[in-house]
Amino acid sequence: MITLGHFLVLGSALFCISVAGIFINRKNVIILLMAIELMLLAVNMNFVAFSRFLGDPAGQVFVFFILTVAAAEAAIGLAILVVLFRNRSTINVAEMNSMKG
Amino acid sequence: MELKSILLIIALAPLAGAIVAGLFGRQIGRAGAHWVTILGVGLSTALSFYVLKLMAFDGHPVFNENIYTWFEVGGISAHVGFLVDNLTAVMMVVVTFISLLVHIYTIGYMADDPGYQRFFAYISLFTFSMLMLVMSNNFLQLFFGWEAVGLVSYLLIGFWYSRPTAIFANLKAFIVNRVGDFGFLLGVAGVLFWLGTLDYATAFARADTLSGQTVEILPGMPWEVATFICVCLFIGAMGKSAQVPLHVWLPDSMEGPTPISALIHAATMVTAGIFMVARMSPLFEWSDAALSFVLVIGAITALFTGLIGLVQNDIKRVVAYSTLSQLGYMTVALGSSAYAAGIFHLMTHAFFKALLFLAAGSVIIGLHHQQNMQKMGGLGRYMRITFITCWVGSLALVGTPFFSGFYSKDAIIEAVHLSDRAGAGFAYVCVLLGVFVTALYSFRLLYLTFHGEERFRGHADAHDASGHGHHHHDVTPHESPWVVTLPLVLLAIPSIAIGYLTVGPMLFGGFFDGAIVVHEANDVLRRLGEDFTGPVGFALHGLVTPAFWLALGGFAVATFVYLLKPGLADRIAAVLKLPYRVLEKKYFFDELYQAVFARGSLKLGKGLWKGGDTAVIDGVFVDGSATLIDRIAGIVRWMQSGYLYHYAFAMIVGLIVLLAIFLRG
Amino acid sequence: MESHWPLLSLLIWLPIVGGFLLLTMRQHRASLARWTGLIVALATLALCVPLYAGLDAASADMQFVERVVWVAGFDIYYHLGVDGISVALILLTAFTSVLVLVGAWGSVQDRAGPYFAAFLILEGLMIGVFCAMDAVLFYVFFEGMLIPMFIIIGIWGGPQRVYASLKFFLYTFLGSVFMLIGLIYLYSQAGSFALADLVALKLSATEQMWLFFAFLVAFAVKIPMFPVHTWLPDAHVEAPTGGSVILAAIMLKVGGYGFLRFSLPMTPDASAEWAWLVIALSLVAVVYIGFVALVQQDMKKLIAYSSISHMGFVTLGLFIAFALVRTTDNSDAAALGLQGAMVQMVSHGFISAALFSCVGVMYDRVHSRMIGDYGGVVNTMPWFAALFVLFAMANAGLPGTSGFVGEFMVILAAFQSSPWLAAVAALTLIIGAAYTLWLVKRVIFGEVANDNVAKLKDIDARETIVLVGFAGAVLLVGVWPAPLVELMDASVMKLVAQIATTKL
Amino acid sequence: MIHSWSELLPLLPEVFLLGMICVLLLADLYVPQEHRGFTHFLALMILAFTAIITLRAFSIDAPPQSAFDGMFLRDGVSDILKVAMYGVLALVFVYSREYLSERGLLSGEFYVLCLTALLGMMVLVSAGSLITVYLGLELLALSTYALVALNRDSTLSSEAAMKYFVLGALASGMLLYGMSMVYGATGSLDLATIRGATAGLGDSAILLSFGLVFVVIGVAFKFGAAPFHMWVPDVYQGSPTAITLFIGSVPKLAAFGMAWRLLDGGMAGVGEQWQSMLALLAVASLAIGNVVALAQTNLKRMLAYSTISHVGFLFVGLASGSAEGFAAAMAYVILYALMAAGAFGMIILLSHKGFEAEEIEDFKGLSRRQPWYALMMLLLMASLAGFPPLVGFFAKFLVLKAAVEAGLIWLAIAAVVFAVIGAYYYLRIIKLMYFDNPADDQPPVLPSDAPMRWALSASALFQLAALVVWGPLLSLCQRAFT
Amino acid sequence: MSFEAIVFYAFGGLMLAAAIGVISVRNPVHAVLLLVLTFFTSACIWLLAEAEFLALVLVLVYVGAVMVLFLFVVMMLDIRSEPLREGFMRYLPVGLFVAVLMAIQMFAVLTVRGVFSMDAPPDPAAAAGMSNTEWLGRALFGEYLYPFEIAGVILTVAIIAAIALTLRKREGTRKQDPARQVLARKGDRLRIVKMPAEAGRDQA
Repeated sequence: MITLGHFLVLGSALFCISVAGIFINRKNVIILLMAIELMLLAVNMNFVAFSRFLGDPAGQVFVFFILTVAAAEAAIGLAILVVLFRNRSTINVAEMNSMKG
Repeated sequence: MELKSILLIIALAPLAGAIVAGLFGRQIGRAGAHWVTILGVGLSTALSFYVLKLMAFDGHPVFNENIYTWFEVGGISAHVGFLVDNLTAVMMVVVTFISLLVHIYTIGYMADDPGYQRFFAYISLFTFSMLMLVMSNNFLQLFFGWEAVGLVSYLLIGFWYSRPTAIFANLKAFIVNRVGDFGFLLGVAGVLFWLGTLDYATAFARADTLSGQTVEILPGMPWEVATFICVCLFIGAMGKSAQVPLHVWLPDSMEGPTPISALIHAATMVTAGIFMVARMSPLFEWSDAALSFVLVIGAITALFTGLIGLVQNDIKRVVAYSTLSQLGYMTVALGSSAYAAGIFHLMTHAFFKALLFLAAGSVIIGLHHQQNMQKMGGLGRYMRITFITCWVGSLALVGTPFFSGFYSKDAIIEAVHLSDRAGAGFAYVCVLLGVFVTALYSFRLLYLTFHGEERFRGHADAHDASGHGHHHHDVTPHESPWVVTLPLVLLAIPSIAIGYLTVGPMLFGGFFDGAIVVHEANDVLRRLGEDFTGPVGFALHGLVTPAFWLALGGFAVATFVYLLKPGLADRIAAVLKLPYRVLEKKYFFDELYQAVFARGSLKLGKGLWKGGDTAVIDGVFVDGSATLIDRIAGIVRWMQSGYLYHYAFAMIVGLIVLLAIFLRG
Repeated sequence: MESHWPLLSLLIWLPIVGGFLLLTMRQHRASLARWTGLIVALATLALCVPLYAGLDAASADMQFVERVVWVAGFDIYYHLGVDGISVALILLTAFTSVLVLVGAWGSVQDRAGPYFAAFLILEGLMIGVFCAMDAVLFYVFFEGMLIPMFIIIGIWGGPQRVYASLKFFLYTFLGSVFMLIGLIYLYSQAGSFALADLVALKLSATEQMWLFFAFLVAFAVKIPMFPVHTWLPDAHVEAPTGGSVILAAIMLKVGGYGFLRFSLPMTPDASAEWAWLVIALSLVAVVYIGFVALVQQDMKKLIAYSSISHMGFVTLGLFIAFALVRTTDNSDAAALGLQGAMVQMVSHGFISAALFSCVGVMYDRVHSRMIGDYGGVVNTMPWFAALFVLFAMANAGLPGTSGFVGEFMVILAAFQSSPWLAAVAALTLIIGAAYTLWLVKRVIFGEVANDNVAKLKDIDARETIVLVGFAGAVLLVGVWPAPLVELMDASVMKLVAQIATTKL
Repeated sequence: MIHSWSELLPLLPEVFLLGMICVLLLADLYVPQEHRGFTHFLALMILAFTAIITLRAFSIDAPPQSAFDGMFLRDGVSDILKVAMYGVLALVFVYSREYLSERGLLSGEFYVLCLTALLGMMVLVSAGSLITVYLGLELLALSTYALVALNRDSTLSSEAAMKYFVLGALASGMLLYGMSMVYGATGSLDLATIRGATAGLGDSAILLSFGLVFVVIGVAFKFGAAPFHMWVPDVYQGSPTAITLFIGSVPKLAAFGMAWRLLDGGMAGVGEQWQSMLALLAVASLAIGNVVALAQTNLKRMLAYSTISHVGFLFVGLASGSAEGFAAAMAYVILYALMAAGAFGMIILLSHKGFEAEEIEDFKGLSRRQPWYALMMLLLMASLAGFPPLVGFFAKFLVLKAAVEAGLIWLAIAAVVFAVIGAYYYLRIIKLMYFDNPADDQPPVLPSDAPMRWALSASALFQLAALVVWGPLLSLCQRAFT
Repeated sequence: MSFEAIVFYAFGGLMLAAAIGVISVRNPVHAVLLLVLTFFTSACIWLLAEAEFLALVLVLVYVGAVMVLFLFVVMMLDIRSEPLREGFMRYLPVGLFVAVLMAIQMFAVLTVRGVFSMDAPPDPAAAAGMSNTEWLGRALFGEYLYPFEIAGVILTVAIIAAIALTLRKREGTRKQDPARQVLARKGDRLRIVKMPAEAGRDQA
C-alpha cells in the first residue's frame, strides 16, 4: 500500500539529489538551473502527496503556483545565464570566482 | 596685640618676603630682595624673642589654637593651628635668629651670584616652613612643615642647578628623606587610628590608652602599638635628622651654598627630627623598645659618622660629618629619655655649628671657592675674625668646659650613663669615643685650615668644586666683608655663653614641663639634676669625667699629627689601609644603595614594563587578540572562496547542523 | 527641588552647540573660531558660578533637577541633577577646558576650528556624564565622549596616533558594553533607568556579583586600573597636549565617578565581597606602575604611568571604604577614604593637566617628548622651570599642594583597615618622588644639554595663564582643601550610609 | 470569496502601485532618452501617492484588516514597514539617479523592477498565507535578480546575479520544502490557522519542527544571516552601487516582515525552537560579519559583512520572541535601512563617471578635501557601529534590552562583544578620512545633483536626531505589536 | 504487492535514476533530456496520487515549454562538455557524504513515525462529485484569486526582466521606435515643396 510516507521519502530523495547537484557540480551553470527545477519538483511531490492525504485542494493549488513561478524563474535564470555567457564566454561554475574573500 | 596675630605674623612674614623676592625679584633688584626678606625674618625674630619672653619669663599659658580647618570628614578633622609653649618658643628663637644671621651673611656670601634674589626667596621660604613645623599643634601641619623644609632643602641643595653633583645630591636628599617620611606618615596614620585624632594635645592626653594594646604586623608577632607608632615616627626623624642608615644624603647636601648648609643642614632642618621626637615625648615614653631603638641608632650615628669626618678633606664635609655625629648625640639623648638635653644640645649646636659652617663659608669665599683643606693652611693670619670665631665654634663643639657645647654634650653623656635602658651601655661607649673623635677632627680642621704651611698658592685647578669657574689666578686670601663676619661674631657669643646661661633652667629647671613628658622611672635628667649645683659646678665636675680627658686626648693627637708632624697623617693612612678606605668610602653605604635601590629599581621597572606591560598585557592580550581575530578573519575569508558550490555547501552544512540540533528529540 | 532655570542643560548644551557652530565655520577663519570657542568655554565656566553658589552642600540630595520624559515606552528620562561630588567634577571640567583652549591657542595651527570644536563638544559630554541621573543618559554621555577624543588623538596626535586612538577607543568601548548589559539587566529588574531606583533595588548576591564585574570592567578600563591600563600610555603619548590634558584631568575621573555612582551604591554587597580584588589591583597599580614609570624615556609616557599610579589611590580609597564599613564598622574612616578618593580625583585633574601642559610647552618648542632631548631647561626657561618643579612636587604628593591631600586621606583610611595596606600605598611617597624628581633632574636641571634647549624662550603670557591657572588650583586645594571637602561631604556621608546597608 | 468591492479597500496601495507600474512602463516607452528625468519624477510621485494612500487609512490602534480570506493582512506592522519602504526606496531613487544616468543604466526598467520588487515586498509584509509569502518573496527575488544583472556589460554583475539567483533559488526551494512540511503537519496554508493548529499536533509535531528548520533557513537566507550569507558580499560587490544601495536597504524591511509573519504569525507554538535557532544564527552572523569585515579592502564588501553583523543583531531581537523584541527589531531594521542607504549613498556621492569610489582607500583624507561629507560619513559610520548618541546606538540598545529581558543575557553579551570587534572597521573608515592625508590633492568630483546631496546630508544628520526621533519611532513600533 | 505499489516503485526508481543522471551526465543536452524523463515519471506518480490536472500541466506546460526553453538555451550557447576539474574527484566523497547525511536525517524524520503510514482518504474531489480539475479550479479562482493575480505579476516581471537583460540593440538593425512614431508630426514626414510655376517653358 502506498502511504504518505512513500511520497515523502521519494520527495526527500529527490530533494537530496537536487541539493547534491548544486554543490557537487563543477561543470556548467545550466546544470544548476536544472537541479533547481528538480528541487521544486521534490517540493511539488510533497504538496501533491499532502494534498491527497489531507483531502485539501490548497496543496495542489500551491503546486500550481510553484509551477508558474518556476517557469518565471527559469526564464530569468536563463536570461542571466545568457548575459553571463556573453560577458565571459563561459558558464563554467569553477571559473566564477572573481569575487571572493 | 593678640598672641594669635603675633604668631601669624611670625610665620607669615618670611613667607611674604619669600613671595615678594621670588616673584618680583627682577623688579625689586638685589638690594630689594635682601631687604624685604631680612625685614620679614627680622620681624619674625623680634617677635619670636618676644614670644619667648612671654612664655619663659612672663609665665604666659600655653597657646594652642586652630587657625583654620583643613578638612573635616566624619569625625576626623585636620586643622592648621599653633601650639606654643616653651619648647616651641625656644625653637622659634633658634630658627629665626639663625635664619636672620644667615640672611645677613648671604648678602656677602652670594654677592656675585646670579641667583641672588632666588636664594633669598628660598631661605625665607625655608624659615616659614620651619616655623610651621615647630609651631604646629597637630600631626598634619607637622608633616606639612616636615615636607616643606624638605622641598626647600631640595631646592637649595640644587641651587646651582647646572652642577651635576648638585642636582644628584638634591634628588638623593629628597628621596632618602622620603624613605623617612614613609615611616613618618605611617606613624601619623597609626596615631590617627589608635588615638583617633591628629591634634597633639588630644593625642597626648589619650596616650595612656596605648599601653597594653598590640598589633600584629606580622602574623604571630604582636607589637606594642606605642612601639609601632614611635618607631614609625622615628623613621621619619631618621630621614630628616640623617641618622644611620638614612644619613647618606647629608654629606652630599654640602653641594648647596654654604649659608644653607649652616641654616638647614646644621642648625635647623636636620634637627627637626630631634624636635619632633621631643615633641612626641608623651608618646615615646610609653615605649621602652622604641626608645632603645632610638638610642642605638643615635649612638651608631654619633660614633661612626664622626669617624668618617676624620678622613674628609673638604672643609664643609668635615663639618657635615660633625653635624651627623652631633645629631647622633641628640638622638642618644632622646633615646635615654633626656629630651631636654637633646633640645638643649640642639640649641647650642645650632649656634656653634652654624658658626662653624659660616666660618667655613667665609674661608671658602676668602679662597674663592676653594673647599679642599689640603689646599689651605695658615689662613689664620689673613682672616682674623673668621679664625677666632672658628676656634670658638670648635671649642664649643669639642666640649670645652664653660663653652655652650660642653654643657649640652656633657649632660647627654651623663644622662646616658645614668640611663638603664637597653642599649644604654653601648650608647655610652659610643658617645664617649665620639668625644675623642670629635676633638680629633675638629682640631684637624682647625690646623689644616688656619695653621701650618700655606698650601693655597699655585693651584690653578683649585676651583674643582666651584660652579662659578672664575678666579683662576693666585690671590692672597682676605677677610670677608662685615656682612659675613658680623654673623660670625653674633653666633660666637651664644656659642660661648648660651650654655652657661641656660643649662640650669633648661635641663634641670623644669623649663620644658608640660611640653616634654618624662615618666618617673625614665627621668635621668632629674637624677642628674639632683647633683646639679650650677653651671660652674657642672663645668668643674666635667673636668673629672672621662669625656673631658678623651676630648683632651683628641686635641693632643690632632696637634701632634696635623700641627707638629705634618705628613704623619699620610703615613698612618698608608698603614691602616683597609680602615682608611672603609672610612673614605663611608662604609660603602652609597655604593650599596646605588646598586640595590637605584639600579635595582630601574631593573625592576624595566622588567615590569617590558615584561609585564609590553609583552604580556599588550603583546598577548591586546595585540594578541587583535592578531587572533585577524587570523580567524583570514580563515573565514578563505572559506568565502567565490565558488558557488562552496556557498551552497555552506548552506547545506548549516541545514544539517540545524537539523541535527533541533531534531534530536 | 525643581529648578526653573535649566542650568545643567545649559552647562551641557552650551559647549556642544558652540562646538557644532565652530564646525560650520570656514576653515580659514581660525582666529574667529578660537575666540568663539574661548568665549563659549568661558561662558560655561561662568555658568558654574551660579551652580556652585546655588548648591546646598549640606544636603546630599540631587539638586538643580531637570526631568523630562525622553522615551516614554521604556521610562527613559532626560534626567539631570547634581550633588556636591558632581559639582566638584563639573567645576574641574569647566576650568580645565578653558585652560586647554587657551593652551591650544597658538600651538594648534592645523584645523584649529575643528580642534576647538572637538574640545567644546567633549566638555559638554563630560559635564553631561557628571549630571546624568538616568542610566541610559549616563551611558550615552559616557560613550559619546569617545568619538571626539578618538578624533582629537587621531587627527592632532603624534606619529603612532592611529594605533593609539584605536586602542583607546576599542579598549574603552569593550569595557563599557558590559556596563550597558548590566544597566539593561538592572532595568529589567527595577523597571526604571533612574539611578535612584537602581540604587534602591534589592539584588541577590549572584546578581550583584555579575553586575559588579560588569561595572568593574567598564570603569576599571576608564580609570584605568592595572591590568587594563595599557591604552593610557599610548593614548597620552600620541594625543596632542589638550587631548592629554582632558584625558588625564577629566576622562579618567569619569571612571572613578562611575564607581561611585554605580558599583558602590548599586552592588554594595558584591563590592564588599570583591573589595579585596580592587584593593589589590590598586596597590599593584601604585607600586608596579610606579616602577614602570621610573624607566620611561618619554615624558608623556612617564606622566601617563604616574597617572595610573595615582588613580590607584582613587580606587583604593573607594574600596577601602567597604573593608572599613563592613568589617570594622568604621564609618568615619570609610568617609575619609571616599573623600580622599574624591579629592585625589580633583587634585590629579589639576596636576596631570598641568604636567601635560608643561610637556606641551616644551614640545611646542623642541618637538620632542623624549627626556634625552632635554636638560638644563631651567637655564633658558626659569619661570617655566619654577612652575614645572611645583607641579612635579605636587605630583610627588608634597603637602601644601593638592597632590598630598587625597593621598594622605586615603593612606590614613587604609591604615585603619590594615597597616600593611597603608604601607604599600605609602610606598608611593618614595617611588612617586623618585620618578617625578628624576624627571625634573634630567629635564629641568643640569647644564644646557643642546642647542635646542639653548634656544628656548620662556613661557609667553598665554602659557603663563594656563600654568599659573593650574598652579593656583593646585596650591589652593593643597593649602585649604576644606571647601572642596565640605562641598562633597554630605554626598560622601550618604554614600557611606549606602554602602553600609546590605541590599540582599 | 469576495463579497463586495469594499473588502478590497485595504489593498488599495497595492492596487494603485500595480496600476502605476503599468503606467510607468508605458510612459517610459514614449519618453525620449534625454527626458528620463520624467520617469524619475513619475516614480517618486508614485511612491508619494502610494504613501499617501497608505497613510490615509493608517491608524496604529485600528484593528487589523484582512482580505481574500485572510491571505492579505493589513495592520500597524505592515503599514509602518510599507511606509518605511516607500521612504527608503525614494531615497534610493534620489541617490542613484545621476549615478545610473552617467553609466547609461537609467532606464525605465530600473524603476519598474524596483517598483515591482516593492510590490512584492508589500505583498510579503501583508501576507497571511504561505502562498502569499512565497509569491511575494518570489516577486521580490525575481525583480532583484534582474536588477543585479541590469548592468549587462559587467562581468561582475552577471556573475553576482548568477550566484544570487542560484543560491536564492536553493533557499526558496528549502523554504518551500519547509512550507510543505508545515502544510502537511497542520493541514493549512493560512498562517493564523497554522498558529492555531500548532498546539494540538501530537505526533505530527515532529513534522512541523522539521519544516520549521527549512523555513528558518529561508528567512535567514533572505536576511543574509550566517551561514546562509555567502551571497551577500559577492552580490553587494558585483552589483552597480545604486543597485547595491537598493538591495542593501529596502529588502531588509521586507525580510523582517516576512520573518515576523512566518515565525510569530504562524509558528508561535514552536517559538522556543525557532528562537534558539535564531539565537544560534545571530551569534554566527555577528561573529562572521564583524570578524571578516575587518579584513576587507572593498567598501561595498565591507558593508556587506557589516550587514551580516547587523542581521545578527536583528536576530538577537527576534530571538527574544517577545512583542518587545519584535518592536526593537523592527525599529532596528528601519533605522538600519536608513543608515545603510546613507552609507551606500556616500559611495555613490564620491563616484563619478569612470570611477567607482568603492575601495576603502578612496576615502583617504576625505576630511581635507570634503570636510562636510567626511563629517556625514563619520556620522553614518559611527551610527552603524552603534556609538551613542547616534541612532545606531539606540537601535542596538533596544535589541539588547529585549534580549536581556527575555533572559538571553549570554546572547546580549556575545552581541556587544562582537559589536566592539566590529567597531574597529568603522573606525578604520573614520581613520582614513580624518587621520590620513589624501592620495592626491584633487577634490573629488561631486555630483551636480543637488537633491541627492541634500538628501544625503539629511540622512546623515538624521543619525544625530536620535534624541528626538527615537522615542516616537519606538513607541510606534511598540504599539504596532500590542 | 499491489498494482499501485508496482507503479510507484517503478516510476519512483526511474525518476530517481533520471534525477541522478541529470546532475551527473557530462553533456548538457543529455541532462535536459533526462530532466524531461524525470518530469514524465513524476507526472505518472502524481497521477497515482490522483492529481490528474497537475500531472498533465506538468507534462504539457513544463516539459513542453520550460524544458524546451532549456534545450534552446543549451543549444544556443553552444556549451562544450568540458573535462572534469582535478578537484572534483577529491571533493566528491565529501560532497556525497554530506548529501547522504542529509538524506539520512530526512529519512529518519519521515519514516520512523508511524503516523506517516496512514492511508489515503477517499478522493475528496470525487466525493464532492467533481473532477480534479473542477475541484482545483474552484479553489484557484475563488479562494486563491489574490495569489493568482500575483502570479500574473510575477510572469510579467519575468518577461520584463528577460527582455531587459537579453535584448541587445545591434548596430544596423532596423527597429520600430514607438515613441518616435507617436511623436511624428506631419511636418516631419511631409514636406510641401513650393514649386515655382513653370514659367519660362515658353522661353525654353
